[in-house]
Amino acid sequence: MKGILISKDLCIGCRACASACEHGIIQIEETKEFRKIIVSGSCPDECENCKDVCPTEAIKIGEGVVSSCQLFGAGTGSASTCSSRNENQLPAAIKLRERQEVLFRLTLCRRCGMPIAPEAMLNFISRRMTQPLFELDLCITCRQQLMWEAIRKR
Amino acid sequence: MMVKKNKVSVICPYCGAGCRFGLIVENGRATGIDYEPDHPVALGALCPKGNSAVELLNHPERLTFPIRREHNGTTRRITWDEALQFVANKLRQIREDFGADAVGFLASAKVSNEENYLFQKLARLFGSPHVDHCARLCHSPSIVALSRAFGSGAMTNPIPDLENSRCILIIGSNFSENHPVVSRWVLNAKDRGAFIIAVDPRKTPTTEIAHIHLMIRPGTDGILLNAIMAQILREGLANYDFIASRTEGFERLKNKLQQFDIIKAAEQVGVPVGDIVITARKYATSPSSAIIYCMGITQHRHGTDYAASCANLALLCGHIGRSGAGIFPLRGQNNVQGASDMGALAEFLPGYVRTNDVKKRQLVAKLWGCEDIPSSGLSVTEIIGAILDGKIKALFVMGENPIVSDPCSSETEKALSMLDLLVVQDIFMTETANFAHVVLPAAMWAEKSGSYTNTERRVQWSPKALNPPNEAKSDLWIIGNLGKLLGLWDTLPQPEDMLREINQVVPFYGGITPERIAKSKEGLIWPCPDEHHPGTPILYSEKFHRENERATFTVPEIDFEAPRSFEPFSLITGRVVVHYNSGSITRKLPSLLRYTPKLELTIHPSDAGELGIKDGSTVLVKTVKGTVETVVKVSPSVRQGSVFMPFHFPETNRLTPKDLDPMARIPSFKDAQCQLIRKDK
Amino acid sequence: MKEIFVRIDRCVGCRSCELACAVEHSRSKTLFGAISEVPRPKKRVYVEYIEHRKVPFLCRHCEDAPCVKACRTGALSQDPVTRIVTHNPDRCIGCWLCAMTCPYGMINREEERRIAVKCDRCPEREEPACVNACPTKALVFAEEQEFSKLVRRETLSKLLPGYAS
Amino acid sequence: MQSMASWKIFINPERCIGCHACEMACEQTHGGISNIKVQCAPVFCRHCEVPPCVTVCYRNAIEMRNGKILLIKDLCTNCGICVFACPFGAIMTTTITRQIEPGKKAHSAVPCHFEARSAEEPHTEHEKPKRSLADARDDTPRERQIVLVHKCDGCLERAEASGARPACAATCPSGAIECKDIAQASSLKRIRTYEVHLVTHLTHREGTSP
Repeated sequence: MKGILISKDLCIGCRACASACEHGIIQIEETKEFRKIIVSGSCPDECENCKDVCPTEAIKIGEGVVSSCQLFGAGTGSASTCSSRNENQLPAAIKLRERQEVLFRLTLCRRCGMPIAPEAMLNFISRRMTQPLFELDLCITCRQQLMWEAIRKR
Repeated sequence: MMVKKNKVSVICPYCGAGCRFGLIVENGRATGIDYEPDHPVALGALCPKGNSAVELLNHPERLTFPIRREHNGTTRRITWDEALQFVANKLRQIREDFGADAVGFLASAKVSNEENYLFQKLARLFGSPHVDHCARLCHSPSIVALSRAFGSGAMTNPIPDLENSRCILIIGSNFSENHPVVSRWVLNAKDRGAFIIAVDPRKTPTTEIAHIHLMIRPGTDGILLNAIMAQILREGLANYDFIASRTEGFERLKNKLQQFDIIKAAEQVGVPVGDIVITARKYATSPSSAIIYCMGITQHRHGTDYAASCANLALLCGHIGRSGAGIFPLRGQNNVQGASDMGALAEFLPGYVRTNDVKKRQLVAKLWGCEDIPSSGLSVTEIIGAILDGKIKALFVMGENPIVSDPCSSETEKALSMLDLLVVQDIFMTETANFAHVVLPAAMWAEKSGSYTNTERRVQWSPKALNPPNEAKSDLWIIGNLGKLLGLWDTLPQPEDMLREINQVVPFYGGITPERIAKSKEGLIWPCPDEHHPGTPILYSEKFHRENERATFTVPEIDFEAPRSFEPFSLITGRVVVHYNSGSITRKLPSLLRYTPKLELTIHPSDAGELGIKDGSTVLVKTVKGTVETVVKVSPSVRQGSVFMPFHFPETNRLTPKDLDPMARIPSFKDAQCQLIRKDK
Repeated sequence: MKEIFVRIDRCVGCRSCELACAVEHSRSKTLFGAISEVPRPKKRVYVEYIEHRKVPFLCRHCEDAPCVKACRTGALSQDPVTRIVTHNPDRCIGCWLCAMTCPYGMINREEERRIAVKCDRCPEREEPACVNACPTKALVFAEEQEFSKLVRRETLSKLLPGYAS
Repeated sequence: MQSMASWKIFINPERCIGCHACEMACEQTHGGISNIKVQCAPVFCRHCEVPPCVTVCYRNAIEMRNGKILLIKDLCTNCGICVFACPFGAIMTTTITRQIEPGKKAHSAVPCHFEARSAEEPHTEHEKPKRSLADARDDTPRERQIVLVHKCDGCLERAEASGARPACAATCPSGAIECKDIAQASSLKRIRTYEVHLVTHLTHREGTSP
């Protein structure tokens, strides 16, 4: 049986894998301040849905005990995976199919204070945009409200 | 499998605007809506209620077979034969024991003209004078006041004509929520430079459209209208040519208004004097002004006088009988105009023939092949009183829900449980149907053909799009068969035949033949006396429909100068956009219910602060008629000293008083005094 | 601050302003160069023929500009001193909220780049190109007082011929 | 009939009466999920011509066709990246519940039956207690919740089938949502400016005797 390994450096916490996983192996737990991606259990053989959908190629599927350097490679922008950095850090070697958690602090809306998305995700978006057109730290509801508030007179 | 898909153009079943839309039917099931941009009323637009039509047609809780309730309260399914036979036998027996007077009939503003016509014919041939319907609860004062002043009690101009108006006075109407399609034409007029004045004790989406909003004290509409008229006279802005050439009775009104003190009136009404002056000047001086009014005017103890004041104001300035100038009493249901035209009212026969006018009455009787017709009967609210007095023993209700729609529900409930026979003919198991001895499942509007008259007097044909579910039958079939069993007629009538009979009986429907309106998408606007008449969109352009062809000013008997004060709170009832009347339909549709799921009482923040209640807390609302528990919404949209409750929920009309307007016999839904008691958990 | 004033009664509808505007906003800045340019230079002033009258329309550079308020990406910005509303094509995403909110219909669409295009009052010139090109002096680039003075003098000359000249 | 690509959706917030008819109509045309949210006035996709959402999508699941920005459901992974790239909040998210069906290919299509949980994302999503850790440890939970990303498609199907306006524009009772060509609409506005403001100015100037 295979298991999933998520690179904590590459993952941006977008939830695409969780909605792609039909077996309930990747779960999302969300509170007001944090988003936690939880991986537990084993994958059926051919399924690579989560790996396919990941925008940052942060998911590897393998078997047995592996070192994360082995899976992601030491020099591929995720070199820091091998050196310990913070609590969000992978151990040097991990037994696949074991429970893993990736924790993200959510950026809060500057207008209403509601959570928006993980900072890593917003950074990823601003990197992909050709130039920063607007500030991303607004929640969807506030963006919707701001769209009309400026225009509507009454 | 081949999918049989076709589109049938039907009339919207909700408000009186009479929008048309295409219902897409696949394999006998409604699946979608197609908008019809070429329809004149709304250019194909539909409000959220209209958009819920498909959900309504496919509703799983529809009544699909006749139900009989036994003495011990259990219900069982019965056959149509059994149900109709039982009703007919019981009605006959009650007629023998107590006389035909002991049976009341409630018609419906939701069913077609043909069905209403046949229903009141059944009641009157059966011998009972007591036939009425819920127009009594919304616009009976308009019918009384406007027909007294002009000769006809209907809207004078079509809705799209509002666009041509240069000044629109909206008084006691919240059309943005109740007739959303009207707002397009008012906004168009505004874009063309019209001045919009709204008079409402609440801030609503309608008052947001207006240039000025007169936030009056509830129940002071009459004083305000008189103050406007007094100001017009004082400034000499009245249209004296029009008054001289086309009206009568002006002197009396003038004498009455001469002593009117505007400063004092402004204080009583609770608006600045300047606003009244601006309103008077704008209304009188614009080339064409319109008045839109609604239940904020009519549902009062003196509703008829208020409606008459609206008519006086229009006559004073000559703003009637032209494009963009007229009176727009917006009607609430898709066929409330038609049901009134068809004589489903206690004092009128079809074509507004007064029941106490013996000569004219006998002409109708001759057409029906009988000798005489019973004279004037009791109104909706009076029928309930008569049941409590033991005078009425049986009630036949077609598509109405009096427990929720009538004032003082506890009395209505008590009355209905006293009846020997209550027959309810409806599409859902309503609050009223729960009391019925026999419940008859009816077809919805798209499941039968018939004509509907909208608020503009536009008679439109709505063809049958699909079959009713299971054993449900069209109202015409039910009444027709019941009439047969009662021995009133021999054949089961078809909608087309019925309309041909209406052409004969009602003069202003004379040219509205089934062939003509079935062909035309736009329908015909009555009066349309003969086959070649194109219809009359604008009334009174040459003459008024009275005997001397002149309009008359009516001077109210009472003095508006002393408004009633309601301490501590005056209770206003009204509507919200996603619900419809007694809510028996809309409270069953989840897609609408999610916007306004439950009853809420709106209160002004400073009143709430005084009582120590906040948004979302529960209060007890207490009036002389009852006590109701509700959730509070704190919002500055109401005036200090008044609270608002929508009447789509059964709780609201447990509170409303039963005082009737002396002329139109409308209950004063909007004149209630209430107390709030904080309920802490 | 100088404004462009319009004397409608003087406009003969020759469309010189439209042409001059398009040329000014071309790369070559010459008429012949502008014609062959791709994308074709767009005009930012419009002459409408209404009821036999010819009326030139220019961006008013409103004081409380609704287009600037509506723009969510910062493509439209207003100079706090000169009140001139400028459009940055790099930031424009073509959402048309500005065109939707402009009460005078002065924002148009550039087909090729699919973004908004509007008057920038010729930042490289002393006097805007349209004013310069107007043969009848229907467009006047002047201070408000100057323009009032001009109108007064004109009225006077109408009343008392020969006085003002 | 105007060609599809030329018209843009114009919304006049002053005309909006907040009746939610557009939401209802959208829901009906799009199988139970509304792509419109009324916040003061209706908010939905502006169909930008240089769209940031298309730029950020890493799977090319958003494309421009006939002047309309379409989300291709087969390619969409519900990652929500486009949601935050939209300056208007016009790409909506709705939490839906899907059955876990082992062996079925993932993200193949949007399920034909789902339960719309809440239109008010993401506010309510965070308030709702999520599945607890104990549940997550459970090997195969019976159903899972997905945050579905969806957006307005300009009723392209309707337009291609019959040339009709989008359902929201067709249903709007007050005429707040309209489809107009930009050049045409601007020209009409200029004419209106003349009619409303300049005519009075002209007649005033010519009519007064100084």
